[in-house]
Amino acid sequence: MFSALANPARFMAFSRWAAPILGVIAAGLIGAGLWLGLNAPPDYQQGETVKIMFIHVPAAWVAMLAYACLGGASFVSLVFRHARADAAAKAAAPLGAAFTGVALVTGSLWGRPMWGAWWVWGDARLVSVLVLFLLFLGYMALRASIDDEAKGARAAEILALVGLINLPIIKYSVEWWNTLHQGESIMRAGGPALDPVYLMPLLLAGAGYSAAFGALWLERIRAEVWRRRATSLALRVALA
Amino acid sequence: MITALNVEDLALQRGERVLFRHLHMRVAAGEAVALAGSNGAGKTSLLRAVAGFIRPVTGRIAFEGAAGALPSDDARRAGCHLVGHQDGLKPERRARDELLFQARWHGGTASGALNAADRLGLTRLLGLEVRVLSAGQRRRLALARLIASPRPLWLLDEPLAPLDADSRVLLGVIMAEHVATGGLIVAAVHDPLPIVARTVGIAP
Amino acid sequence: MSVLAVLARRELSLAWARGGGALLAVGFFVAAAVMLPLALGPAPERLAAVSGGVTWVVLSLASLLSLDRMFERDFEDGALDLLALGPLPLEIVAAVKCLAQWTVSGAPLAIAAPVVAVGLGAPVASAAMILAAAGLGGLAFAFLGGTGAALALASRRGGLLIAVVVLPLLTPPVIFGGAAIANFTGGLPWGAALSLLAAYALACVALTPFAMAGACRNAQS
Amino acid sequence: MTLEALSAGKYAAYIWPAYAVSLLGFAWMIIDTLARARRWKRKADRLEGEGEP
Repeated sequence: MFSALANPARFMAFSRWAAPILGVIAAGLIGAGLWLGLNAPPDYQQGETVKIMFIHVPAAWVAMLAYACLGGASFVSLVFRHARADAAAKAAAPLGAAFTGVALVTGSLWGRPMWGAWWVWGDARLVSVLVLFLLFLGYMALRASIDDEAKGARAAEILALVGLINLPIIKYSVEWWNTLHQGESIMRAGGPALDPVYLMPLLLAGAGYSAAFGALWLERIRAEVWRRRATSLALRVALA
Repeated sequence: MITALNVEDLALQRGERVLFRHLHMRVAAGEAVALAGSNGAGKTSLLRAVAGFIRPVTGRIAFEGAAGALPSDDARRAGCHLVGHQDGLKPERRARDELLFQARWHGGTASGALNAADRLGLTRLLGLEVRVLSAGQRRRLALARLIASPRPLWLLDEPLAPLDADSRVLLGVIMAEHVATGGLIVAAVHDPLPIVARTVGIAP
Repeated sequence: MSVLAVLARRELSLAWARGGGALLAVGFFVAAAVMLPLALGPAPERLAAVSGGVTWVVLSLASLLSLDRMFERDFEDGALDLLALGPLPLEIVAAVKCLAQWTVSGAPLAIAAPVVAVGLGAPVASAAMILAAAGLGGLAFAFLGGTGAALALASRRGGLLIAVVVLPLLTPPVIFGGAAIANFTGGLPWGAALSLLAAYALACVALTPFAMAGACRNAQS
Repeated sequence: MTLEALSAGKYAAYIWPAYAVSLLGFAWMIIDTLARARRWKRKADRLEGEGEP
């Protein structure tokens, strides 16, 4: 699988079909998940707002997944100096930022009726997602501010690895901080005790969001491959 | 101790542009090589590649010692001087502090550094801050570490540019001595070097 | 004199000269802390409640602001090439730079921190705790900040970029240090928080030099 | 059944904006990604055609 993706022609041939197929799968899974979710009975505690969970929690999951992909691709690029791994890292960042953004806004809309505030620092997971959002922004800012593409890529990769090592510690420290100040966690969703009537649609939507990320990621890598081809061709024409 | 530098089938790239391909060059102990080429041909890049800063696209750069091949990293850390356009001198520090640091960092001693300063006519200037020195005086201060901390391979990028006629002659004498004692010199130049040197052309 | 001592002497002297040394960092720290009562009003109980946390946040900003030229000057004037061709690996050079930065600006900030916190209304008994947390935290700030400074080398904009890149990474030390101070003041167990802060700072000292050296090599290439 | 599912009760003011934001997020990602891919593929194809007339 990996060696197949490493070959440029094979990658383009593979992703040409894989991206739209994943997209269709994503649409099906998200549709099924949301259909089940919207038809689920109101939660005895949260009432109808439980419906926000099916779009908020998967977005937060995929945001973490996107950073893991960003870090993994950066590692491959740094160690094996592989051009497509760098394209993959670059392509994952804006998607991750978009998913974190969606998770933040939906989380805020979920929290307002529950806790009476648009933003509750007591929700450790939401705070982690906020820090994750800042990590994505930092990555994109660093990459965008370096003119030399190769140097920008390398610097961004190093940053992504530092962030990848830090991310579990950040998550742990935020949760630790939360228990310290809160006494008990007010986070109730996504835990193992969730009623199957909510768990099923949540998992379906989560799988669908992941597939959607996969499809968009592949397509963005394709765009990046074409962009690089176009820039190097343009340079060759200009120098010829 | 480096006794030879081998550049085999080297290609270098800056950004998207390939500077040159298939460069072969061997520099043995006691040899001086002048790199010739137009602006932007890649003379500075070649020197920086030999110093280990730029990774070759293809080909390799290898160092030999008396006992055979040397690990590149060790050879560069212990056996190589690079004097370029940027001299690494801090304007607000005194010339003496900068000279002593550069000399000791490359393995020289304080007395060696002061002797080198004497040889290059810098002794009177050592108490001054680097920012008040002229371009030629700064270049001489940077060149002083060549004598102060003996290393076999000298990579010189336009070493003559800011120097006056007398200093050029002096640098020629110093380079000749270095070559005579088994040193290696690779210099990027526009003017001819003041010593006997083989010319290697750099072109795409 | 060993090469390590030669390098340390140079770095200390440069760190001291860079931006007026300790004076500027401490000046910023105190000036920013003075803004707080002006914004919040002089009510002592309100100020005392936030004194520890505010001291901690302003401290992290002050440590970040003073290090944006840490690698940049050596990069611009070619000294970084010189350092790379010396006997010690760039990883060590980077670590020495950060330690020098900490000695020159982190340690004075740590000494100023209890003064500022007590001035804002923190109990005098917490001074030793704040000193310890600020010293350890400063180490983490210096090494993470140095990583940001090295990464920003190849870029067009320095200071602000470093802050955007580094601040999210500072989450753990800010949490651990803030908790140590808050728990101590509140009479709660503070050992765990301080140990976590120390562990994080040591991990930064051990690991970030590799990132800094990689970033420097990248900028030089 | 469907109508009942879509009646979000008194929390509708929070639920539908949340869905709208998610939809907007996905729409932006899809449009931006496809537009990028199209633009660069066209450009690469055009330059390739110029390169070998």
